[in-house]
Parts: sequence; structure tokens; C-alpha cells
Amino acid sequence: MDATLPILILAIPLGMFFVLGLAGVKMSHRLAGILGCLGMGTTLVLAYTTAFTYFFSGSPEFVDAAGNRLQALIFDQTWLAFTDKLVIRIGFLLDPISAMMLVVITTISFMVHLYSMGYMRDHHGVWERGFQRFYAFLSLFSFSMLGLVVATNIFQMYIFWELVGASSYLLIGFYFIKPSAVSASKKAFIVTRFADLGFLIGILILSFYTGTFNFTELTSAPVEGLAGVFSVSETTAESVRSIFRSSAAPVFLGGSVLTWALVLIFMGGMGKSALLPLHIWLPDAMEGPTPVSALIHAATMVVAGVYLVARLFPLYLMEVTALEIVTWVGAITALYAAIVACTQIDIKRVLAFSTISQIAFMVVSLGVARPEVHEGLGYMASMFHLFTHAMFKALLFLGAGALIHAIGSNDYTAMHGLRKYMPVTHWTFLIGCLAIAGIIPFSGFFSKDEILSSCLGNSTLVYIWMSAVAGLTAFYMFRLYYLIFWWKEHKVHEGHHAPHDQPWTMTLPLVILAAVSCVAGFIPFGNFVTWNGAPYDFMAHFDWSVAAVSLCVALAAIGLATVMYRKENPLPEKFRAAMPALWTWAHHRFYWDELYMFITHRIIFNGICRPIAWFDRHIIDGTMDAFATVTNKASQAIKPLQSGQVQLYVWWYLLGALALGGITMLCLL
Amino acid sequence: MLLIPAMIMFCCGVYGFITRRNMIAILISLELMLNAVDINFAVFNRYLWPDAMEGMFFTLFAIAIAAAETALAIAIIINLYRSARNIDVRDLNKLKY
Amino acid sequence: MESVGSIILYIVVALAMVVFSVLAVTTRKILRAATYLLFTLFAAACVYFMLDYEFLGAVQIAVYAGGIVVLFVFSILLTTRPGHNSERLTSKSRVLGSVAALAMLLISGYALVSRCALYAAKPLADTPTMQQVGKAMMSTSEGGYLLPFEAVSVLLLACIIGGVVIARRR
Amino acid sequence: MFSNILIWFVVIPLLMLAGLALCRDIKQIRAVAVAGSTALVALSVKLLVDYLALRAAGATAPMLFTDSWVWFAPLHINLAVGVDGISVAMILLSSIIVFAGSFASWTIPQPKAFFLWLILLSTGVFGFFISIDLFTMFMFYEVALIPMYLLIGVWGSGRKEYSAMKLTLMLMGGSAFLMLGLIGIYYHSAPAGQPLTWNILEIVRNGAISHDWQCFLFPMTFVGFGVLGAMFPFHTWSPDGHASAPTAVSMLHAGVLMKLGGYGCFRVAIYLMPQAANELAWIFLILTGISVVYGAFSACVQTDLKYINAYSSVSHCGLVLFAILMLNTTAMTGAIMQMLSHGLMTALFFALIGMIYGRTHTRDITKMGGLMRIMPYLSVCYVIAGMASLGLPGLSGFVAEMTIFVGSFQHADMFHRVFTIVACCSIVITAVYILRVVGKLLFGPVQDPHHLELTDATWWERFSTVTLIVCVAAIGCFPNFFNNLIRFTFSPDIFAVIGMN
Repeated sequence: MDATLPILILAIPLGMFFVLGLAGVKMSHRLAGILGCLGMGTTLVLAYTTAFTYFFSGSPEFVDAAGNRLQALIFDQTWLAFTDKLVIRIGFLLDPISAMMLVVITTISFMVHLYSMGYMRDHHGVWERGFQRFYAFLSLFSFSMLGLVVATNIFQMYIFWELVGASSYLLIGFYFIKPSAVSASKKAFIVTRFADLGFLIGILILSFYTGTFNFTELTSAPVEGLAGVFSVSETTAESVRSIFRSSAAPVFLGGSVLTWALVLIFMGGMGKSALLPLHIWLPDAMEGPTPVSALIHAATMVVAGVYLVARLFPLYLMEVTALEIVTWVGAITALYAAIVACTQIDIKRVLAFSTISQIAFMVVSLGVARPEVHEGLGYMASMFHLFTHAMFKALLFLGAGALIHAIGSNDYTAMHGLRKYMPVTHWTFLIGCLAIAGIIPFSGFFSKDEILSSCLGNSTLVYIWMSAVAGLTAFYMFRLYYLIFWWKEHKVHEGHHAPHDQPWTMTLPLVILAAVSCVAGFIPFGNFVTWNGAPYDFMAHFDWSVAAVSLCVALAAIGLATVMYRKENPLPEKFRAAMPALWTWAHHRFYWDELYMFITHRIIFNGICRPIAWFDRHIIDGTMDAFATVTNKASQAIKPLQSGQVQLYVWWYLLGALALGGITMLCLL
Repeated sequence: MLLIPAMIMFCCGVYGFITRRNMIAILISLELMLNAVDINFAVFNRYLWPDAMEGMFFTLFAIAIAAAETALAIAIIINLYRSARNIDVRDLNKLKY
Repeated sequence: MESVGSIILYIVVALAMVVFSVLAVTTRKILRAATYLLFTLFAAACVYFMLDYEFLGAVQIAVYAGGIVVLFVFSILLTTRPGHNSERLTSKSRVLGSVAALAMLLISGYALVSRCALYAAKPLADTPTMQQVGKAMMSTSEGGYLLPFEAVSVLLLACIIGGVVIARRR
Repeated sequence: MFSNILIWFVVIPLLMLAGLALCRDIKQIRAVAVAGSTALVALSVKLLVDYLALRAAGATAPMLFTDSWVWFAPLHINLAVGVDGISVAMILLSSIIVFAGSFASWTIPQPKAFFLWLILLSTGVFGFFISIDLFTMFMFYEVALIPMYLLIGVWGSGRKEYSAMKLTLMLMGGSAFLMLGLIGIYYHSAPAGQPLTWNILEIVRNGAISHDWQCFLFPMTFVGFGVLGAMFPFHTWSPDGHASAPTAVSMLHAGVLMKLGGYGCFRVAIYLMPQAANELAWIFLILTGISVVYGAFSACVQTDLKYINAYSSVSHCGLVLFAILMLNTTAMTGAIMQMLSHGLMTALFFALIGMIYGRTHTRDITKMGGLMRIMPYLSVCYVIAGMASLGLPGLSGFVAEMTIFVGSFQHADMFHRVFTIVACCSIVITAVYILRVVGKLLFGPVQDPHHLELTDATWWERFSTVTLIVCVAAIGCFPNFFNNLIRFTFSPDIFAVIGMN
């Protein structure tokens, strides 16, 4: 495939960043917005073309004779050569997941660009301050995210991983006047940075033992039955394999080197994907503008961790221990986030916890994926859920954005009963809720069902656990839905105009995403994305019993939510009174933030930084100053000898003379 | 024989030099010491090498230099007195550091 | 010791020298100190005469007694307020000073007593005549003192200039 | 003599000094400073091009443009010059920072004297980088250090006398070690019976320093240069010195002078005494490893902008020495990259801090806030500098740090790898203190209403910062160019001694 298109996919957003970033101040707001949308629109078209070429052209570059999909390096430029073998390249790797991610990212990004045209101005049409900057950052983010998914080697991924983090930082802190936004952006960056430290160390360990950064070489070989599917020479594959066979021997704290490397890399993923215990930044990140939350903190960046594990999946298969850690981190996070989501008041927080929970679903799905279980269904399910989740979660966030824009508050207590005022928002939001709850035929049903099937194939415990979480998901989403749109009639205050639906720039993305959420479930995803490239017909393996159970759970949960929240009634209060401890803990997110505050402020800041600074100023510097002081004191002490008092000199002279004379006399005697 | 009074004179000079605070008194003590030494030179010359004249000349020059030195010292003292109204060595330490 | 007269002379001169020098450093009136110094200087001149260095004695009287002491007196008059006694010496410094001086005296006295022939007779030799002195002073040959003579003259010149410069009112 | 391009790096500053002496008003002084520093930049670019052309043409000598003029024959002191990739990179860095620095001190009081000393300082710096004769190298080193005292003591702020004294004394203390070391090297520079030499290349060729002497001289020279490289525990001059120094001096000091330390450690301590370096590296690895983490932690609680940066310099320069001690090509390349990167980035930081201080008259971050609103240009530059410092890809810090980490981790020894991981932790702590400053200083509400009337950057300030940002981004975006420039230098012979790649 010609490299022009892929290069343009990366170059257009980057160029747009520079244009808007450098010249944005000189432009009118509208021009900047249109430019941004145009740029992203072009990228969208290019990305779609690329993805379609990959999936449907049937070119031998992409598909082998047996119909297996291949990895294709479109281009791979040396960027920085550490050694002969360890080279960072900037390239474009096209394979099923990267092609899928191209579609997801550009779609959501374009929707958000469009939506922001409406969102980033108030009811009187006055543009938000720093609008151009906003679009510049959006373009930067899109560039980084696209670079991340098409990375050909783990270091390119790390580079864009960092860039994504930085653009997320800039966007969360977009309202930089607000101290809460500033601290949220700082928190997000530092937490993910901490996770990236693990990622980096993982990369170092991995590259030390394998001598390569390239995904094609890292992932091609280790598992039997995979070599030859992806286009990598057998010799490289063999070398990587032998390296791990031999060096899996060094054991550190009970884990092999590979396990450690993979767990550390997964730590990077935990940070970006907000998995327990590194999830604390994501709820706070909602301080950013809502379109940003939709793009970065729901659909694209936060799934980077999932994508990372998927990218290195063959390596993870070598170390089942690592995969189990992945599974349980995911499972615990999913349950935790779902419980917390049931008690939050801020609608964006609810969505944020729901995002954490859903990402954990994907992670669990990857964790339970094994080649022997439904031919690696979990992998495909995870990617499928990533895809559908991106769509419906972006939809929900954009819907929430529309509500916030209309009401001017994040609190559902300020909303209630909005269904009449904002019909489009209402219906699209409902579709989003149905999709996430997993109601047939909306997209979430299919992806979640596949995840549950693969869980069941691996371990019953995980299956039951995740089903319960799925039920909770349906419950809290409908709780949110009812509290926003039903509960009681909305009171319009005097002097305020009634909330209403938005301009077309905001509604259009909602409608499109809702439509996608309705139909995406029917995409034969197994034909496109599987762990080894071989097509997998999901419908042929469809497990109706699992589907029925999950459907029942979801419906029951929705029913419960309906009973509790459709009309104003005392039931929620009773529930709350029934288990006050659980409610309080969940409401305070199980005090994770406080714990972190304690660790960072009390222990690290006051316990390490301050003593070190003190030590430096007083001990080290004190020692240096002490040298000076001692010198000074010594010279002060001997200064009287040079007092200029001749009589003193004579004294000394006399003493010396007497001593000399005495000695001479003694000698002579 | 003549060395004994010279020696005592010298010791008086030392005593005066150490104990006195007045600059002129110090100078006087200094003159005492100088004189004692001069006498020694002359005596040694006369008693040990009566044919030579080095000792005498040494004394001669020493007297000349002593005169110069005293004149200068007194000029300085008067000058100091003018600016400080005082010629006590303990108080004149402004130039010290 | 050849004659009683010279012994008496010696005793007188030595006593004068010792007494006046002790007085010169112990008196509290500075002007008296200068006067005692004058007497000491005269005694020293006497010593030179006794040694037959008449020229030296003359110089001593002329320069010291005539010049320096006058300088002292003038400067004392210039710098001392009338009726002002010299400061009281602290007993500590007095004790220390006398200890030092006595120690000095002991050591050098011991050296003197143990080493020198105290009672050696004055050897008979020619007194240097003025002519000899003058020639030696001006000669450049061995045993000549032209160079130090010139050096001293330069020094004196420098001293005059220095004295003028220092004493000049700014 | 003047046909050699290198000698012009010393001649031009000297000509500038002469020119300055003739200047009458500030305009002429500026003209001389700008013209001279532009000439230096042009010259260093020409040097780079010539150097690359020669290398491309197949020149394989370790040093190019070598030349030597006898200075004092009885002691074999020559003015010997020559450059390799590292020196070229360092010269480029120095000229850019001098260039930016002269714009940053556009309105300094007493400009004539200030530029006089500043240019004397840069004479020393350039002289140091072009010399390959240990004696002249040391001489230029001292020439570069002494003006610092006056520059800080006269034009500084805060406790300037104290800081200037401390800085000078500590660096002089380092020089004392260094001089001992250099003289020791001189007396063992040739096998018995042959004439001694100060020339680095000849010393390497002779290889006559015995193992025992190496073990004595290596710590001497390493500590001597390490003091200037802000090695723990000899770094305390840096916070005070930087805090008191005027803008351009901080820039030059952190940007270039501290690099003298790293460069010297490599060029003298390791290049001449590789065996001892290999054996004793662990001691200094511990020290530099401490400095990396320790500097970063200390920076977290400072409230003075310059202190934060000074501690951050301790951390970053610690990383330079750390990587040099890893004794492999990649890590050393990384060290040099880090020197370039840190030089530009810190210069940028100090320039910005100077500009902010010039407006707000405080450097205390608790007394400022919301500057992004008031001076967006400077604030954006500050964010960029911060991002470069915490290692954002696309800016220079990332490239340098990653090269160091990857290189260090390739070390065969477990001890080194563990220490690499410790050093890696600094990237998180760096993020913490950078974001803390950015958050407090630039974002949030405006703290002091008086600040609302402040103006944004003037054209010369913009020029100065843009120059530096462009360079930082150039290294960050095209690292392989610099990588190749530097890498060639690590001639296999020094590693051959140690038995590494």
C-alpha cells in the first residue's frame, strides 16, 4: 500500500495543531473551528479509506491465501538508533486492531470537533475563551492517539503514549483559571506518569532480553501456531522465542523476567486505562470540557491500556500468570467502579466510573482470552467492546454535555424531568443507556455477551462476577437516566428560559452516534478482528444461554432502577439507610483519593521531599558552609596575632627570643 | 665591664617598650635599646678588635639612622595626634583590619 | 682596671646609666621620661669617651642629646595636655613586663658573666683620629664606608621628605 | 595560526572584548554583543558542516582540525586544538546560548562591564571545548570560572555576595583537585625516558598511566570536574549560585558551564583513565544516582523558581554523569544529548524566570499565579520548557533521557541495571515538580492584582526564547542527526580497554 495516505493521516492533525496553535490567535473563532473540523474530516475520510482498503481490498499485503489477516508495515522510518538493534522507528503498522482503532478515533474525534463548535459557545453565541487553543489541543490529541495505535514498535507507542498524556493534561486543564481543573490535570498527568514509569521499565527489561522494540518481532513468535501468520521471518521469530526460553529462567521475587516485564508494561496500561489502583485521576479529569471527556476520557485515550495489552497479547499468552493478574485487576476494578457509580451525584462522575468499569470489562476479556477457549474469543470480544463502548460512551458523554450546556450544572439534582424540554437528547441518551446496559439489539449487548461467554469459558467465578457487574451497570445507568429525565417535573425559574435542544452541530453527532450504537452490534466483528488474524464466525458459536442470562440480569436491573427512580419516592432513601456504611464508602469512592492524598502529601511530600530539602539546606549545605565558617573562625582566632599592636609583636618576639636563648643556653651547658 | 649597664639599659628599654602605652614613651624605650646596642658595638670593637673600626662605624651609622627614624616616627605621631587627639597605641586600631 | 679614678668614673657612669634608664621607663610623666633619657644618653656618651671614641661621643651628644631629645620634648609638648599624667599602668602588664625584662636580663647576664672576661683591661691601641675616620668614611677600598655613607645620606633625604609630607597639613 | 577554524572561537570573543572597550553607549554595546554572538553561531554552524563533510569524506581520526602551537616548551605546554563530535555539539550549544543570552540581557545595568565579563567567560568556555592540551584546557576552565564571581557578585540579586563567594570557592576547591589530577596525569603521560606531554591524544596513544596511578588520578579529576557538574554532595553551590545570578549568567552557567563538568569528566577522567573508570565507577554511580533522585525530590518543595530549577539541574546533570559512568556507547551518547538538551532547556528556563522576575519582582511561586492570563507568551514558553524538562517526546529531554535509560540498561551488570531503574524514577518526580510550578505559577486565578498590569514579552525576549525553543524542538524531533554526530566519537579504543562494546 502506498504510504501517502497513512502519512497524511498523521500529518494533517499535526499540521492542524501547528496552524491553530501558532496562528490561532490571529484567526476568528469560527474560522478556527471550521479549519479544525475540516482537518479532522479529511483525516476521517483518509482513515476510513485506509481501513476499508485493509479490510476489504483483499490485497496479498493484507490477507493471505487462507483468508488470515496479516500485519503490514506501511512505512517504518528510523527516528533514533540507540544501538544497531535497538532502534526507535516512526512507522505505520496496519493490522486488524490498528485499522479498527483508526476508524474509532477518527469517528469520535470528528464528532467531537463538530460538537465542540456548538458546545464551546454560550447561549448568546459568544465563543469560549481560548477556543482556537482548544481546537489546537484536540488536533494534537488526535495526532498522538493515531500515532499510538499505528505504532510499529513499543517505543513509538511509548512516545505517543506520552504525547497523549500531555495533550490530555492540556485539555483537562483547559479552564486553567479554575484551581480544580488545574489540580485535576496535574493529578491526571502525574498518576499516568507514575504508571508510565512502570511501562518504561517494562520496555527496558523486555528490550534488554529480546534486543528489539518491534512489535512484529516481539509478538510474532512466542506462541505455537502463530508464526507464519504475521509476516515475520522465521529466524527472528526463533531468536525471540529462544531468548525467552532461556532467559525466562532468571526469577525475581517469584516471577520470571517476562512476567515482570509484562506486568510492568501492564502497569502503564493501568494508568492510562484508569484501572484500580491507578484510577483516581479519571473522575477528576471530568473537570475538562465535556467534549474532551467524550473523546479522551471515554472513547480513545483510556482504552490505550487495553490496546497495549492487545498489541502484546501473544507475549502475554506466554505468561499466563501475567494474564491472570490482568484479569483480576480488571475484575476488581469493574466491580468497584460499578458500585461507586451507583452513588455519585455528578453526572459526569457517574459516566466516568462507568467508563472505568467498562474498560475493566475489556481488560477482563483480554485476561480470560486463551487460544483454547472459543479460539481466543476474549480478545475479539474485548476489541469489539472497545469499539461499541467508544460509540455509546461518546454518545452518553456528548448527551451529558448537551445537558450541562443547557442547565449549566453537572448535578443531576439540578436536572430532573428534562425529557420534554430536550427530546433529541433524551432519546439519544436512552439509546446510549440501553446499549451500555446490554439490551438486545443495541451494540453493547453483543460485545458484552461475547465477553461473558469467554469469561465462562475460562472461569465460572469470573463469569458470575462479571455478570453481576453487568447488572450493576444497567442499574446505575438507568438510575442516572431516570434521575435526569424523569423523577419529577423540571422547574423553570423565572427569568430563565427553558432548557432546549442544541444547535445542529451538537445534535448531529448525537444522532449519528446513536444510530451507530443501534446497529454496530450486527457488524460481524469476528471477520475483522481476531487475535491471530484468522476469521472467526461469532454467530456460529453464539451461546444463547449466556445471552439469555445476561439479558435477564440487565432487564431485572433496569426494572429495579425504574421502580426506584422513575417517580419521586422514598425508596432510594430507604436503601441508603439500610446500608449506610456501604453507601458512604461508595459515595466517597472508598476513600481512594484520601488515601492517595495521604501517601503523596503526608508521606512523600512531608516525609521525603521536605526532609531531603531540609537535609540539603542544613546538612550538606551546612557542611559546606561549616568549612567556610571554620576557616573564618580560625582566621578570626589567629587574627589578633596580626593586630598591629607592636607591643604584642614584641611580646611574641621576646617569647621566641627567650625560648631560643634558653634552648641555646641549655645546649651549651 | 661596660656591658653590664648597657645590658640593664636594654632590659629597661624592653620593659618600657612592652608596658608603656604612650607612643612617645615607646619611642623613648626604643632609643634606650638602641643606645644599649650601640654601646655594645663600641665596647666589642674596643676590647676585642682594637685595631678595627667597624664597631665604631656601625654605631655611627646607627645613630644617624636612629635620628632619621625618630624624626619620622615623631612626624607620624604628631600627625596621628592631630587626627585622633590621642597617641595611645591601644586606641589606635582603626587601621587594623 | 688601671686606676681608681677610672673605677670611680665607671661606677658613676654605670650608676647614672642604670638609674636614669630605669627612671625613664618607670616615670609617669612623659616629659620627665624624656629628661631621664637625656641623662642616659649623656652617660652613653661618657662611655664612648671612656672607650676613647671621642668622635662617637661627640656625635652622640650632638645628635642624640642635641637633636633627638629636643624633638622628643617638642613632640611631647605638642601632644600632651598640660598636667596630664601618663596612664596608670596595670599591675598585670607591669609584672609581665618586668618578668620579661628580668628573664632577658638573667639570660643575657648569665651569658655575659659566663662568657666574657668581665675585668679584662682595656687593650692599648691608638685612638682613631678624625683623619682616619674621615678617610675610612670616604674611601671605596676595603674597609671603606662610602656606600653606607651615601645610603644613609639618601635615607636622611628620604626621611626629610617623608617628615615634611607626613607632617604637612592636608 | 589563523587558518585553523577553531582558533577563531577564541579570537572572536577577544575581538568582541576589544570592540566593547571602544563602545560608548548601550546601542553600540548591544551591536557588538549581537554581532559577535551571531558570528559565533555562524562559525559553529560552519564548523558543524565542515566537520560532517570531513567525516563523510572518510576521516577517521579521533579528532579533526587538530593543530598545535608551542607555548612554553620546557614544560611541554602547547596550545593544542582539535574537535570531535562531542566538542562540535558543545561548541554549537555554547554559541547558541551566548547568542540567546546576549538578547536576554538587553537592558542590563552597566552593560559594558557586564558584557565584558560575560564575553570573557565565553572565551573560557570556547577555549575549553577546543583545547586538547590539558594545561590550556585547565587555563580556559579557570578563565571561565572567575568572571562568574563578579557577574554574580555585582549584577546578582538576593544574597549575591554570599552566593558568589560560595560558588567560586566551591568550584575553586574542585579545581584544586583537578589541578592535582592533571599534574599527576602530566607526570605519567609518557613511558619512562620519553618526553612528557599534556596533549590528550598523545597521552591516550602512550597509555602510560599505570593502573595504581589511574586509581588515584581518576577520582581526583572526576571529583574536580564533578563539582562543576553538580555531583552530590558537591552541588550546593548550584542552588544559591543560580538563585543569585542575573538572567544571562544563569543561562550561561547552567547551560554551558555545568557542561564543562560533564565534558571534562568524559574527556579527561574517563577518556584517559578507562581502567580506573571501570573499576571505580560504582562509587560515583551511587553518588550520581543519589543526585538524580535527590535533586528531583528537593525540587519538589522549593518555592523559589530559581531554586526549583537549580535542583532540577542537579537532577539532570546527575543523569549526565550517571550515564557517562555507564561506559557504553549508547549511554554516553545519551549523556552528551542530555548535556545539549539540558543546556538549552535550562537556559530557556532561566531566561523565562529572569523575564518573569523582571516583571513581578518576585520569584516566590506562592506569591504569583495565573500568569497565563497576563503574559501568555512567556507562560506558553514556560510550559514548553517544563514539558521539555519532564521529557515530553518531540522535545529534547525525552530523547536524551531515553537514550540514557536504554543505554544504561544494556549494561551487563545487574547493579547498573538496578540503578538505572532508580534513576528512571526521576521522570515521575520531575513531572511532579514541573507541574507543581506550572500549576501554581501560570494557571489558576491571579494572585496579585498588581500583576494584571504587567506586559508580555518584548521582541528581544521573544527572539531569545524562540531561538532556544527551536533548538530544543530540533533535538527532540531529529535526534538521530545529533546521535550520529556524537556517537562516532566514542572511539572503540576506550571501550576496548574496558572490554565493552
